[in-house]
Amino acid sequence: MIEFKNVSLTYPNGTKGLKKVNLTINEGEFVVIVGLSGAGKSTLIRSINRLVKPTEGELKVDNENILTFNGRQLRTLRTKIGMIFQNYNLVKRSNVFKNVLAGRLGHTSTLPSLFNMFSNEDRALAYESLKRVNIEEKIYNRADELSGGQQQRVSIARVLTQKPKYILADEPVASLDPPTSHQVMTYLRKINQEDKITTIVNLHFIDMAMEYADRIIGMRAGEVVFDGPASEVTEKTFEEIYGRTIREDDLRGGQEA
Amino acid sequence: MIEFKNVSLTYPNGTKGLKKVNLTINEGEFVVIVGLSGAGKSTLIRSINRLVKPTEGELKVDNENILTFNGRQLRTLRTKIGMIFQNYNLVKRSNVFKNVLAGRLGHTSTLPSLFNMFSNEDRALAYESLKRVNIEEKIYNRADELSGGQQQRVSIARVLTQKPKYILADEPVASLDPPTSHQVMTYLRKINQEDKITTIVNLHFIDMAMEYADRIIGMRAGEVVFDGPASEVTEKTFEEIYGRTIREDDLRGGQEA
Amino acid sequence: MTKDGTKKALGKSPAVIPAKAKMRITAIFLVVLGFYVLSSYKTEASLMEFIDGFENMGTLFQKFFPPNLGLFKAIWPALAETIQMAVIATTIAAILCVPLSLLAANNVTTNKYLYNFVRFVLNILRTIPDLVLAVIFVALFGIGALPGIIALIIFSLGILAKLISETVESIDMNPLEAMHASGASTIQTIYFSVVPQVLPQFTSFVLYVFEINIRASVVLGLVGAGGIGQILDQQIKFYKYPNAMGIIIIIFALVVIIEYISTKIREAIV
Amino acid sequence: MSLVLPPKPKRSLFKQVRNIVIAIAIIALYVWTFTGIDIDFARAFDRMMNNFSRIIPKLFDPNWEALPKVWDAMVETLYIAFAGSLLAAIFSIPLGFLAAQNMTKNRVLTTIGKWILSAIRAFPDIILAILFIVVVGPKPFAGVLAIAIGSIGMLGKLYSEVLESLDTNIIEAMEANGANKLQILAHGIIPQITPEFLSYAIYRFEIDVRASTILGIVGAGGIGTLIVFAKMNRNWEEMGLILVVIIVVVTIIDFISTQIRKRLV
Amino acid sequence: ACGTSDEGGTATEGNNNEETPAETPAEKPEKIVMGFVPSQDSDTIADTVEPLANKLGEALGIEVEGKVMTDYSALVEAMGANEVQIGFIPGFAYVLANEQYDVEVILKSMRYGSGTYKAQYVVRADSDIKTLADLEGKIWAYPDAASTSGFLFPAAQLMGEFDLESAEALQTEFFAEGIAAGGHDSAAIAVYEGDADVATTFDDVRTTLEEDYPDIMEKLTILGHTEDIPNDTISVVSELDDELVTQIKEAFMAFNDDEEMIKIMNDVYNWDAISEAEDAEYDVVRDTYDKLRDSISLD
Ligand SMILES: Nc1ncnc2c1ncn2[C@@H]1O[C@H](COP(=O)(O)OP(=O)(O)OP(=O)(O)O)[C@@H](O)[C@H]1O
Ligand SMILES: Nc1ncnc2c1ncn2[C@@H]1O[C@H](COP(=O)(O)OP(=O)(O)OP(=O)(O)O)[C@@H](O)[C@H]1O
Ligand SMILES: [Mg+2]
Ligand SMILES: [Mg+2]
Repeated sequence: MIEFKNVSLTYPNGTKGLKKVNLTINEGEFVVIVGLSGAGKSTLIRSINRLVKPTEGELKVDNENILTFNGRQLRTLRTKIGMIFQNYNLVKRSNVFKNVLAGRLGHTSTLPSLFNMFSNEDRALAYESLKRVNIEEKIYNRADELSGGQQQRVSIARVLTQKPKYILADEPVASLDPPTSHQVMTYLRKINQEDKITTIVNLHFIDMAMEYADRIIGMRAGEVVFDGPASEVTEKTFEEIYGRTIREDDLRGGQEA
Repeated sequence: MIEFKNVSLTYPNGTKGLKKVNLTINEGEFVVIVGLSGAGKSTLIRSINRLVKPTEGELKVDNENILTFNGRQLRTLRTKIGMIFQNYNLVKRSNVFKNVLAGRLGHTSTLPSLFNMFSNEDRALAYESLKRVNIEEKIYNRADELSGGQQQRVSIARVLTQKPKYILADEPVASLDPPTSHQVMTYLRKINQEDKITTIVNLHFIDMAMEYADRIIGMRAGEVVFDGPASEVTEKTFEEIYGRTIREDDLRGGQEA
Repeated sequence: MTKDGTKKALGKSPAVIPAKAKMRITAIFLVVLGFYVLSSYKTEASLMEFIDGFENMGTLFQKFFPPNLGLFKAIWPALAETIQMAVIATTIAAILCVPLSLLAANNVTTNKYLYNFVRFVLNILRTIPDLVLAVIFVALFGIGALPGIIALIIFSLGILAKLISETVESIDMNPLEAMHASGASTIQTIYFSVVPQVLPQFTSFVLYVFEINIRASVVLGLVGAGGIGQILDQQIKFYKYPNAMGIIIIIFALVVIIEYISTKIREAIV
Repeated sequence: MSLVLPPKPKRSLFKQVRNIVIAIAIIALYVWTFTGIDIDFARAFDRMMNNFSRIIPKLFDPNWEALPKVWDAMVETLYIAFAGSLLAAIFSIPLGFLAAQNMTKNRVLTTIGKWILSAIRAFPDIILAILFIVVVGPKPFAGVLAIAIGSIGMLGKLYSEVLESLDTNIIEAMEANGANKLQILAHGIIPQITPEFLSYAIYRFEIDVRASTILGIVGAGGIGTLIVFAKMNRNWEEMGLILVVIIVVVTIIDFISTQIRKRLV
Repeated sequence: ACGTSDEGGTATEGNNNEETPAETPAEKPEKIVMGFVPSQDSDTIADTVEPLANKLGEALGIEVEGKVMTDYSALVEAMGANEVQIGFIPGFAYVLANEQYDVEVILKSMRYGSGTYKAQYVVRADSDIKTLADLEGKIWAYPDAASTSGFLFPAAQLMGEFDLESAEALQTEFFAEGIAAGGHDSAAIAVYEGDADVATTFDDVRTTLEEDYPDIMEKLTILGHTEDIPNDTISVVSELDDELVTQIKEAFMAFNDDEEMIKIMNDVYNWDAISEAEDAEYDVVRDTYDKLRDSISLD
């Protein structure tokens, strides 16, 4: 369970990334966060594994306030939270298998890992994960030989190898074309259901959000402006999240997104 | 008018980029080409200004077969065709104005242009173009200081400065978020209508295509599989273009997009 | 009306480069040019003399031909020593530069003081001329290969650490973030995401420095630090120019071979 | 539970053989190196402990009286190095283009370009000095020319590498505009390469300032001459001063050039 | 290779600048360049010749520019191209310059009242080397193979004494090993430190080392000396007309009577006088070189 209690985050340059966010995300949920660019989606998600540190409030993961965590505790926290990124964040020049095994680093002691000595269990697990996203035949290809969709699947496999309790995905499909996007979302959903991993995904597209999410959280300027099941999303929700109806916004060319 | 007559293109490595394409694009049309990654959209569009050279057939622009063009003729052809790229292709370290003026290079004699000596008319035109995409206040900013949407608007301004008869846009919005994408598409559409410039745009998203296009051309594996007004697009069209219905495809994870 | 029109048109046609930037560039250009003119004057540059004297160079250059390539066997021991010195020095410098260049990269070392301190030390290292290093180490260790090797190590360390830290600064930081997010330790993160990214550059820089080290041994030879330099110098002093040319050609061959290996290795690991 | 391990990577026989050959070659090189070179470390260490006090403290006790002399030599070196590296910076440009594969599409020409650069780099300073001394006589100008040639070898190589890593999208965009080759060069390529070319030229200038032993050979004074004499006279105090001056001057150059680059880029 | 200097004379004409045929003496050149290569054979190394050049210029009524160079091959080439007209070059360099470019010696320097100096064999005081014959099988450190006193003379002497064919044989058959130490001081230190058993250097290198190695005078002794080596020459290029050469000669000789100049020369170069010299005086160097000439080539 993840609980935000009055969490605010001000970046060193004064930008307010989050403003008094209150949220509770339950075990096994598939939550999609939508919002415009700059709304604070990434900030919210990255607070959970402390890639950024909220400046106020309390953030509890499994009933521990992670804002007080340091060093060792942080590493332990992170091993149980998997993360998927927009740009896949693979090491392009390493092969797929090495990239996937990297998911186990948090569970491996430093010295053996430097000599690529992973246990048989770890290697079997990594291979298993690759199979789950149907990409096992690319195991020894270099990451940069894969298409975008394949790379994102590798990064899902990496997260699976980590055996996390939570998965955070920061715009996992923003760089993909629609069919591939749906493919990736489908895998995420499948894993959420099969392994009961709580999953939080950031998306730009509200329509896609509605297709996959149990629950949708709308953000705007650092605040949560909508929180409810996909079925409750209406035209008005759009307006709340995007500020005004989409069309109108676009036509005012001058504005920056 | 642009006419493809049995145009095929085989890349040196044997990949067939285009297969016997037949098409006629009329003056002033706003055509959107959709298709999966690798369908041959870029190849089609880049044939028109001969960035790639079809290996068979006849390609006529304004009733001249451009496949026979060379050197000087090619430059003249290209001055009347403007092009917009997915990655904007601006000179990042030059300022916005210089980038926009680069659109005039084809109309300028070499020597003066080497010393940045552009005529008053050219400079006025470039400034005018910047204003048309509402970005005149960034005139002396360096291109890399701008956001993606702004950079794409600069590249539209560059094309406008070229005063082309045709505009080709190769996935102009693939790197942008939806609201910004709409903004950019809106500008393109506006220019098409105001200046009567024939415009051909590649897109991944069929929904966006339908919103802006007079006419949609669907491609698949180097072939034109659909050609008609946006209103004629049906579920079946989707299937033709994307190979099968989207949902189904996704579930068969193994397939490549 | 026309007047108005032109005015408007002019008002609408801004300069390509804003006046201020133009002035700045012009100013810098003038300073560089001015200093060049001054330098030319101070160094007694004269194009006429250059053209007049060029024939002399031709005459002299002819004396270097035909190069004596039969000397390979005679110079082999010295050449071998040069290569061995360069191998050892390059290897040690390559090892030492790994931690140093990580410390001197501001994306890996976020502690400003540590970063600046390491940069400062490296800058000083790079400033010391190779000749001075060689002289000092010969004085410290006595003649032989060791002082030469140490001079080369320090000399190459400065260059390598600078080049590699710049490469590290330009890597894709995304994989690092991903590894951090999965709970990997700092060393693991560096090993799994920094190392693969800098490896090709690293190899080509190391080979580049190897080439520099081979050539630097010409200087080292002069101060008793061993190597081919001594022989080359001696051949010149005895007017055995064809021999000198032979040695140069052998060094050239070595440079080309290293360059070839460098491209091959890069192709293999890129 | 039975573990399903992934299949072993399939490596082509060629690559396996190649890797083994490379590995053996490298091991052989190291074995040859370490057996071939004889160094008595214990003795060298011992020696260093003995000599340390003879030399190092003196280096840190520079002979300030020699400052006017050293300073004059430094200034002379600066002029010569500046003129030399500026000439090199300019003349390396065509060579850099010639040796860059994506600029000169002709493989033969590129190879010739690369070989010319390697050949220049193989020429030792002393021979360059001798060649130019007979052209213009023993004066600073000979040093300028020798430094210019010496620097071209390295700058040309670095320039060609910069060119080879150029962003070619922009060139394509300009081609699509109908710009000709010269225009693409002026508007697409030059703005991209200027900062790197500048940095490398300035970097080379620094090298030329500190490594100007060549100047002593041509009788142009310069800091290199003083180093040679300080060495011959075992004048460590003066060597210390020379070092201080070089470090200070190069640091100042570094600072100024950073400022210039910031303003130009 | 060229034979005697006479032959060289006719051969060099083609080499020289065409405009100055040797027969019709040109008018005085506007400027004379004087090059100076301090050799480590002398025990102080000067980095300027300005006072000397100025004084000479005054005496001749022509601008004289002094240049100090660190490499005599460069100086000799510069004289060959008539870019330098007066050269202060060591005996061996003179012999080569004379052979290559017909450069002619006019004067030589006097040190400690003598026009010659010697090279010495330096060994450790506690070693058992008492005669040159004891050197067999030992390690020999010399400054570099182009050093007149550090290599040529001792090598020739040993080759003569022990009947060796070449310098190569000397280094490999007579001695156990020959090390080029890079300098006279380094060669002596190599012996001091035990890296080598004997060093050949100018006489007496130990004085320059006394500051760094206070006990060097006791630790190292001189085993013997070579024959006399003529001092540094003052040589001129063949393009200068005879009249001017005479003037130059006289001007230098006049320095001997000028208190102030003697002091300068002494302070800066350790010379106490300049005396006339003839090419023949350098025959001894020439002969020495001839013995070694072929064994130095690399084929
Ligand atoms: N490191 C940072 N320093 C300062 N401000 C930041 C930083 N990171 C983000 N911001 C600002 O915080 C706000 C929220 O950013 P955030 O990245 O969370 O938005 P987002 O919803 O993820 O947007 P996008 O869709 O573009 O990824 C924005 O105004 C952004 O400019
Ligand atoms: N230069 C090339 N050499 C060889 N094959 C190429 C080249 N460029 C493209 N191809 C191949 O030609 C086919 C069509 O490519 P094209 O780039 O036109 O597709 P696209 O529809 O634009 O795809 P995307 O949406 O990814 O841009 C693909 O199979 C591609 O791999
Ligand atoms: Mg974000
Ligand atoms: Mg494409």
